[in-house]
Amino acid sequence: MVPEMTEELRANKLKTDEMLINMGPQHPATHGVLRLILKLDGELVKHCEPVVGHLHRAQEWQGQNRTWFQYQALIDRVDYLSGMFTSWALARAAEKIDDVKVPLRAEYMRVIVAEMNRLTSHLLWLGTFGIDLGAMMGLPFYPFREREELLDLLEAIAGQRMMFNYIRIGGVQNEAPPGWFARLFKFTGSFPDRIDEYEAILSNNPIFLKRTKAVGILPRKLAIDYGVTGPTLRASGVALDLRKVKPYSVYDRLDFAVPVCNRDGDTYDRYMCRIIEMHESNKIIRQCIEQIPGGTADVLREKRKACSACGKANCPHCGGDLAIMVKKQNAGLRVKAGEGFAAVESPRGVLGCYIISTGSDTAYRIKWRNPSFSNLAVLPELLLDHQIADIMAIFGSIDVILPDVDR
Amino acid sequence: MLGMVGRAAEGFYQVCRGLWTVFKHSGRPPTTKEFPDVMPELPGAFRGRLALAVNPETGEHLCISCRQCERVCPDKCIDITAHKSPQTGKLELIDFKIDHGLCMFCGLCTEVCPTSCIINTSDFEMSEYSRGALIYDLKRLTLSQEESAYYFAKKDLPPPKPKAKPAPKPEAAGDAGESLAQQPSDVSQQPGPKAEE
Amino acid sequence: MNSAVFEIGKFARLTLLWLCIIFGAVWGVSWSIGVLLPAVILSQSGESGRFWAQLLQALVPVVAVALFVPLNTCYMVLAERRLLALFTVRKGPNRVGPDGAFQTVADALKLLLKEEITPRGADLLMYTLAPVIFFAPSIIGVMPLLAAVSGNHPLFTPVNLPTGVFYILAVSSIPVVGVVMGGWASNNKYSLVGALRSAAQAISYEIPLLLSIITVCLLAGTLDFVQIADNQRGSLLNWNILGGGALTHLGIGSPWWSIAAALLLAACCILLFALYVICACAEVNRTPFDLPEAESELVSGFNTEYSGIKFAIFFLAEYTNLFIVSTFAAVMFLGGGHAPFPGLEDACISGLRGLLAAWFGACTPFQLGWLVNSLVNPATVSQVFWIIVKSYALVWFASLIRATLPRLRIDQLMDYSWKRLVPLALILLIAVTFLKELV
Amino acid sequence: MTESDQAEKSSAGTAAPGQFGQLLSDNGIESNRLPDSCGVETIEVDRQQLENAVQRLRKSPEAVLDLLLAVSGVDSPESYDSVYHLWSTSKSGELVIKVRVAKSEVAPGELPEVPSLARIWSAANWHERESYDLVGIRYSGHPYLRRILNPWNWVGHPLRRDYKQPVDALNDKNPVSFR
Repeated sequence: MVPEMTEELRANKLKTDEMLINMGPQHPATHGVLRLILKLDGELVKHCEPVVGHLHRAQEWQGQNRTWFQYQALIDRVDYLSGMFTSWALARAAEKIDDVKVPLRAEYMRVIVAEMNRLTSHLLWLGTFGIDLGAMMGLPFYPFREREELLDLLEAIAGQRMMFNYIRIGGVQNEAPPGWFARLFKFTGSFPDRIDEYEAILSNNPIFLKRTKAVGILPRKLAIDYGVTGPTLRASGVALDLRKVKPYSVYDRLDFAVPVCNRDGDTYDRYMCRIIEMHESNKIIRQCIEQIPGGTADVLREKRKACSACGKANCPHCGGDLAIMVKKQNAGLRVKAGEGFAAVESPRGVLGCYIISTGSDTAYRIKWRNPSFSNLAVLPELLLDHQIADIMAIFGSIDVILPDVDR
Repeated sequence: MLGMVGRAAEGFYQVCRGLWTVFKHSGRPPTTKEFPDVMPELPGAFRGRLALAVNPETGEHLCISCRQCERVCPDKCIDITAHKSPQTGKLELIDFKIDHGLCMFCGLCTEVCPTSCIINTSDFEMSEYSRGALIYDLKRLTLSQEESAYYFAKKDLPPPKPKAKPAPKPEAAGDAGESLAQQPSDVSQQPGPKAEE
Repeated sequence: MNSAVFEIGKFARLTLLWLCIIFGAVWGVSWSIGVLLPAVILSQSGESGRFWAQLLQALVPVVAVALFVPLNTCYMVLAERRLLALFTVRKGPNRVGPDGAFQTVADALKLLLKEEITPRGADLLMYTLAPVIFFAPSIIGVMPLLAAVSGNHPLFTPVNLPTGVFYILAVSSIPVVGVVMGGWASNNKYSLVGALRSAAQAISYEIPLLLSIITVCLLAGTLDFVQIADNQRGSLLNWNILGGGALTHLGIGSPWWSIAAALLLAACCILLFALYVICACAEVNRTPFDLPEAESELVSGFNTEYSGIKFAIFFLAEYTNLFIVSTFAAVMFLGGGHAPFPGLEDACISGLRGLLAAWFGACTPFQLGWLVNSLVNPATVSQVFWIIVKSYALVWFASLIRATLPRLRIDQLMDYSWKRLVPLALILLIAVTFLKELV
Repeated sequence: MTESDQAEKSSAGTAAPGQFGQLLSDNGIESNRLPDSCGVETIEVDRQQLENAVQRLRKSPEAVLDLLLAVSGVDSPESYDSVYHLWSTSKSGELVIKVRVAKSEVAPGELPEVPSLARIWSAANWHERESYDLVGIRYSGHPYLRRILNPWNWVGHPLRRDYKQPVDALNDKNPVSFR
């Protein structure tokens, strides 16, 4: 660190040196255990190499050694902020191979819980993004307050706050408890105002704009080249949202917009994309509650009671669409031989699951295509010639979850 | 020059707006949950510590030693010791061990249980000073009759049918403990792998 | 809603409790050392004890500061945490003592007891010296403020410098040396970057800060704290933030240009105050400018490697610095110890006095009055009260800023200083000089 | 059983080429159609022609398969597969490309070689590193083929069917342990 009195210094030539610094794995702002090997020239980043794998838990190996039923419980941990999506991707891939038709009511339930989970994920991102930018105290707590309400709701339906284990192959785990939909509907009514409050603090703040505008510009071509997906890609001007492009589940019945920025995206655009996405998710939840067949839980119970005597498999009132799933049938589930790739639009991008099944109760090979993995790969390109402070702004804006990278 | 002043004024206004928004929050009720003083209200679906329920009415143990939970557990944290009763020829539960240090509270065992015997309670305070203390045996796992009734009501589970057994073969909690005491050799012959910790 | 009001009430209670502790302790000790003990010594040993009596009296400011600084920091840290909790809809520390009043005391004790770690390869001398160098200026910086705070009380006249402003400005640029030393000696790259940032920041924000203070001194015409404060006697309109009395000089028959100049001067002074607040935040590394210890980038900046008592000293000095700049602003801009509406205050005091008289009048009016007057001077109480209210209000405002604003980047920080604040400060300096003559 | 069925099917290659297979054969690149994976066209490409084929698929205006979603290494019973999932951002096309290296071709103690796509798609970089790490497929021409999820001094490729975890992998005294 200390330049010695060399010949060059004596000859009045200023000698400068690059500084090699390890940011992480133990660093307050690397969102877990990312290690960045940085070469700094003063405050400028000249080279960056991300080192991942500190959280590797062999999730793919476990997929080959656990039954489908057991594995479903494990993979919520892959992306712990949006566990619904990992379960959903696995369920969709297995259902595709197995040709399972999911009851419509279960599809609606899936969309509702998934969008709630997207909200919780984005809210947590917003709070930590504030921390990354140095808004240490105020901002982080307001999104967490709303997230807490959503997590309470998810806990009431799934049993836990983060490791939901709710979406299953063939349906969902259980029916919503009485009064749940009413609570959720009430929350969605007040939520847009809360988002406006966050925006009042951050969106137009001159310091925030200075820190985010024209920082970490991700050109469209580069984004596609790196396989970046999700809001990060949409902020760079590519309208790739699976919910619109390849509608799955019941997304084609819902009216929502996908925010796309029409230029090369910078940190601010990625921020804005997520803020608008929260509004849209809120809208989706409201529509789902209005559209869900069988009505909210209390109504459904009445309906089921009314026609419980008929006992027909395709009863227009109780059978088919109103059923969610029978829990116990899944324990010994076997998926047909075959292979398939299914993807869902997780809060971070295209979350894909590639399954090769041989018809036994475990998978032959499961490969996860995690959005964070691809999104993180682009980080060295984004950081080049930016300052130390921008590392956190950019890294925060692409919203990487390290367990999702390392699996 | 004027534009710069305008921008500065705009920035100042926006900063003030942010400050005001934050300041407004000081008039809002705090969201802190004072946990040890005020216990949280947990939903019925909450997956807390595992426990074995008894029949709320008769008090007989609901476990039929079918080992479904043991088989489905992803962590292999359940260890059931049972033997075929020489008198009745039926399975008889000797010991039921759950290593809560290994359990990840996925709730799969409660889903496969045919008699709704193993359930997730709302208890989440289970810290211990050693890992060994986290291994719960049959006695610690079995709920009382009142607790079972409470959880059956809270979780909206169908009420268990009384065991239609001609032979008087009580399997209530206390009796199970007695049978454990009577046959210590059986238990020691089959030590669970986690029991040694 | 009710619970929110309840929380605010708790905060007010905490503040009152701590004010009683701080000023009770400081005043009690000062009074016993400066008045009681010398009197006892003189009465016991006559002339031969005069030396000791005078020595004790000279020690009063030192003892007062040594007591005041840690106690005040305890309160400030607690207040900041409670306030941030209020702003972020939480409760904050509420376990130790009544409403968590002694949380910071417990924290301080914990820090004192913690193991002290010196990183391998650290320059031990520099590493140990850094907190001291960081801390010393804040203690000696409080001293001249004492006179202003206590309204030039006879006990504290020894530290009343005729060039107090100059003294504080000179002393306040020393801490950065400690920061650079600590950052360099830690043998940690984060610390080094933090220290270098701190040096750059301190240099660039000192200039607009100095310029704004110089402007106020021009307006007041003196460098003496007590005089600057006294010049602002009267009402709110006489405060330097509103042009230092320019508005009150106006009469019915004043020419239009005089009115315009006075209004402009007031506007300039408000800007000047804003400038001062920004630069002061940067000087004491408060939030929008807390780059030297940016948590999310540099772990903890220059004090990453410090632990135990050394870290505690850094912590202490940082909050004392914040208090110094707040009190400085209160004296320079906000009228020092003078009430915003003296008439109202007098009415209140006389009303209170009447109430007290009615209350105690029956029993021992004479003894009570004697006791009160011998201990404290009512004028001093008012003085101390107002200056404390003003400086703590500024401290609270800093908490609000901390709860809201994100952090600047280092190049933007420099840009902001050199391209915006320095020109603005120069313009204001010239403008105020001219406008002052016009009024 | 079923795998061998699949292998039979693929070796027969009787199915008519799909949209993308047709496109490739129009351009003189051989491809072998495999049974569709859940309705998505799946082709097998010889490893010598892989780079050529994906370049063509990426650039040609009919296909524009410009998004490489994932590169998965698979340890099949008969072969080591490298599976590429291609999507298009502007069209709705999807394609699965498989490159197979028969196990009989691979000498014991050596890794199967597949040409790297990291020069064509930056996305392939990390995915190929992962596939190398877990399944042990060597991507020739990769700029930085190094373990990514496992520690750099790990021995073996954990997702191989014949992988045995070293008994003392968690032992502190073992120089290759990752503790």
